[in-house]
Amino acid sequence: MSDMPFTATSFDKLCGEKKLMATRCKDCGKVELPPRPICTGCNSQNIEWTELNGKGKIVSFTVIGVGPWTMISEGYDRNNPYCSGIVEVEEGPRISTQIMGVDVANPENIKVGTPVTADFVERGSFSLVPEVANVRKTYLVFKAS
Amino acid sequence: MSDMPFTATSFDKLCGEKKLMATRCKDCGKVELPPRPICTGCNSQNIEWTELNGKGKIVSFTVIGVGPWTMISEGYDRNNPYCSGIVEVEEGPRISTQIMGVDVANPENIKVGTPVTADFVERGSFSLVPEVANVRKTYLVFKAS
Amino acid sequence: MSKRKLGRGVAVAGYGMSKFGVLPGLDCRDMFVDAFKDLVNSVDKGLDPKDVEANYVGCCGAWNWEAQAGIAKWCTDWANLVPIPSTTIDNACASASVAIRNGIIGIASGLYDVVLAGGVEKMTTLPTEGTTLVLATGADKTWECYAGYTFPGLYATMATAHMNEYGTTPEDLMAVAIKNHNNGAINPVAQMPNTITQIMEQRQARAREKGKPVPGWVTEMDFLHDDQYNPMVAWPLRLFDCCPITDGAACVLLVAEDIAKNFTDTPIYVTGTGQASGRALHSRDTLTSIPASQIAAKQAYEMAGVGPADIKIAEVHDCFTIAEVMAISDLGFFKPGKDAATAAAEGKTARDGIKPINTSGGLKCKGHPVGASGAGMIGEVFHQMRGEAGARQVPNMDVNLAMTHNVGAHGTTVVVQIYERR
Amino acid sequence: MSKRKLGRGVAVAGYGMSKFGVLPGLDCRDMFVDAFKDLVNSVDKGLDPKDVEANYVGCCGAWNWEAQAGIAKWCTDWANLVPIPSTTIDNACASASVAIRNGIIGIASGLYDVVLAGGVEKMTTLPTEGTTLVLATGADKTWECYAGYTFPGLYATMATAHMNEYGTTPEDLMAVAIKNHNNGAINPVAQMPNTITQIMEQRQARAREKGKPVPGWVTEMDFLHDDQYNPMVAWPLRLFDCCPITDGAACVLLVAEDIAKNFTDTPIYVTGTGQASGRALHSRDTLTSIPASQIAAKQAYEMAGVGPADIKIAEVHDCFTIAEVMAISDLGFFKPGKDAATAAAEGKTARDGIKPINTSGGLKCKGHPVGASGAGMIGEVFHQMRGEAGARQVPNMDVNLAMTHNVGAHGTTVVVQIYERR
Ligand SMILES: [Zn+2]
Ligand SMILES: [Zn+2]
Repeated sequence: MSDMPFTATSFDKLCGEKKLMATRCKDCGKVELPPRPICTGCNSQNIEWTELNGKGKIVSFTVIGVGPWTMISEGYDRNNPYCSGIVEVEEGPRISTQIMGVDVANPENIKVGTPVTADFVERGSFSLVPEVANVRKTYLVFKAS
Repeated sequence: MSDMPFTATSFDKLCGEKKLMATRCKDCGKVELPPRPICTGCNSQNIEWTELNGKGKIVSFTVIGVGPWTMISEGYDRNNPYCSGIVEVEEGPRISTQIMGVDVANPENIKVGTPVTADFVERGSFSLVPEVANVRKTYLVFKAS
Repeated sequence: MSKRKLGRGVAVAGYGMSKFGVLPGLDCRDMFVDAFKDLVNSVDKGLDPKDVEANYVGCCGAWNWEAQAGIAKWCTDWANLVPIPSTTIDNACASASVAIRNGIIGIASGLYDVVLAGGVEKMTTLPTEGTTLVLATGADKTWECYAGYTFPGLYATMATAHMNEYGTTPEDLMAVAIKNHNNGAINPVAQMPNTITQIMEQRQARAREKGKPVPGWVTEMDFLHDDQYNPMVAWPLRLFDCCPITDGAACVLLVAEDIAKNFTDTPIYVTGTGQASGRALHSRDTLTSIPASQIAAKQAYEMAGVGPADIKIAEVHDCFTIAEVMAISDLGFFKPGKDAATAAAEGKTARDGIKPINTSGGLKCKGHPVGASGAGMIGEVFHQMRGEAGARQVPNMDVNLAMTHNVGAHGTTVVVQIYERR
Repeated sequence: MSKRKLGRGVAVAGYGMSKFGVLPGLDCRDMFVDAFKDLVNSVDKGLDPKDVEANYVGCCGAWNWEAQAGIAKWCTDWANLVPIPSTTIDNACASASVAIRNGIIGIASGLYDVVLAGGVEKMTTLPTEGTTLVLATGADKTWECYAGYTFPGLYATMATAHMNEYGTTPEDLMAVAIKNHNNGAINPVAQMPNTITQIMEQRQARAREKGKPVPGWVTEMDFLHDDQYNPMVAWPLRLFDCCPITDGAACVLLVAEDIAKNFTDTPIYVTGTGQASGRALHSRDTLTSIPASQIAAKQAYEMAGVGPADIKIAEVHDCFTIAEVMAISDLGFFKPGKDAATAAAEGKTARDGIKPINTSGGLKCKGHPVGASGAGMIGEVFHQMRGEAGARQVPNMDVNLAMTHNVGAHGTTVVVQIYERR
């Protein structure tokens, strides 16, 4: 893993192995999720992968009826909406993610601060072009505990 | 027809009626194909539709094996290439077009200056997005006489 | 970084737009030509098209919606302006403002004297799902869209945060829509030229005609709370919190300050311009303001040498109601939180309020052809500053200083510009 | 229009690029970061990223190839340059040059002192048919692509016209490819770092290994006439008349003339810039030259106060061999027709010729990541003018004046720039 570039492709590959990996600046210690090749804290390029414990909490969220194709093809629609939100992981950084296990029929019951844990699902991709849209990959999601 | 805007949509609609229509500047008389809303000769917006006689000649051309989807879906490929070229119509202007009835197996036999006449074919559209690509319309083509 | 000035002054001397709405049969270049013709007619002392030296065109989605890349050069061609340099700019919903800013910079550099700049968008070629997806490509495809995010979803997430942090209510947001519909209702070029009350009455009349049960709404808030007629798009945002899907083009004529009076006696001078970039939503320190708005505004204020209190009116980015709430605090007009959230409900941002915002009806009513919207904003301040806004003209105020604020995507680009009538 | 000067001088102080080639697993922002890192290392006296004030990024197809719009802001973000203004420009294959030109204009206007500008393209995500179609959207979708045209097809139509008008032969075109491969073979950053002879020998060796009949080519021309190994793409253009499909990013550091020496003792000054637009092929008066090239060149020559004879070397747009033939006459280096068509065959455009053209190997060998290519061109002249081109350094010549010529689509945009080392 130490030689994997700090890219979305590497992150996806690691998700495929059910590993939630972030990057960490070896100079200032800042942990970044999504992973980044240059530290936003100190501009260092001295970066390494670091595994996260998968625990976090909801920072904000929404419930969506008309999603992108990658969600439509999973059966989500106006009658079966899903929750997407921003999760802050225990190690510090925040990431956008689908949030499962929450009451999407009653979004007013979903609370900011709810603890969540990482999980992985497999789906098609995001594009209007079928050659791209039909490529399946493993996605990080979070589940309310 | 006099109230049809000087657009590609109008041109397509007229092709659907097997009419090859150009625009003509009422001020300086310049005939434009493709049709245009502003005269390239004198900047006039005083434009009208005018029907062409459908006769022209090849100005230049190529023979293509790997075409856009709109051609692939018609069965054209490396083993069944097609000729596209530029035709100058008798009324003056030039247009890009598929040229049928020429010896695509021996492009060196296709001669600049060959007389051609307008014809119409129906096909799918040009896009990577199926919703757009699958819309069929009538296309202008030219045939070597 | 010290304060920046442009090397040369720039003015807006003309404005044109196509229809904004669902325009079947018109593609990007057709609409751009309509806008260009309208612009030529708007120039008081006349414009010889041969004097135009460059064309900057914003466009977000023609690559997908129309299978046409590099749209600027085809707009230039159809307007019969070849061979002038033509530049296509994609900064999502701020594309036209970035195009216009680059036109301003082009004149300031000494390279051009007369520049056409604006934008165009053809959005209604795909079904809503396709349009939603194309729009979403303006966000971070890899790290936001893969999480299921759409544009309404991203703004909804900011709305949730605003409600959580400041106690903002859905009704605060609805008040923004009501106010903008009040303005749009008297804007003859608006896509939705109706008040919410008028829309309610139309729906009731239609139900009556069809012999269906007539909805018993009394107030606009009744209508806006009706889950059937104002459905949830991305909780907590409903349909009437969102701008419509719009085809359209708009452009401005930019000229060097020293020749502006050759075109009109009342040019509008660009005295400040700012542009900033922002990260994906999850990578920001705040979800209740747009940092790039604050940075771009600071640049524009410093260049113009004025402050928020000096700005008479502003067209701000209201693609969603929550966006206007954040804009009017990010721009310094209202305090973040309750003050900004209740400004519309309290009439402060109405045409006759202390700080009229979106007198055009905003993107919400005027329409939001994403690549063109920034040019449309300048159209409104151009007309207001010249006293040409008709029924929308703000009362009891000399609109000699105005602002446009155009957000790309969910704040990944913001352009703020300040205009002065001398 | 009188001669134009920029309000303020601009210099190139650094250059960086990612790998050019098929780069699986790297998306646009990844490659841009690689180019940016390389650029930072290239600045002799160092660059503090905090000093960069704007980022202009050219890109043609990320909308389709990567489902990501507005790529500039994500490049800015991943290079950790937020919140500087980030502008995405699509002028087809001239996108990077238009981006760089706007960066130059930005500095000339007084708004910026230090600008990052370049381009990026990720082209290998789709099968060839898809890539062909995305590229074609840079032409006139409505009036060229519907006629069956692809990019190779458009240039092939110009080649047919050139052959018809001037008696140009396929062998004249092949000589361009041979010359550019001779240069690319000694360019360590080229996607195809091989001479045609080396490629021939590789193919023969491979056949030998596999126990297949070994092609009996003796000369490079033998190989280039082999229908199997050099198949027709669009008659009369064969595979080796065409540039490869390339992933990659490249960028330059632009700085105001008055601070250039803070970054390097040998900046390259931009003394001329021109940009012009052209119509669809069928709407032009000529098919054997690119009118926009001539117009852009005239602007650049006038601004720089020099003529074709003064230019020591040029990187010109050779997406197809015929493009280089037209470029060297449109730029005034050779007479239209036979003189230009035979220049490569006669060694006039070789590294040791009277007018070395595409010493980098050109798009043909260096690679053509369409949105980034214009930046790559500047990289070559930057290195040649500073005497840093290694084995490719042109002999017996002080390269103190050079040109880049970048064509968007089939001549709908052309940018010509002239650089001086003082
Ligand atoms: Zn660090
Ligand atoms: Zn005329």
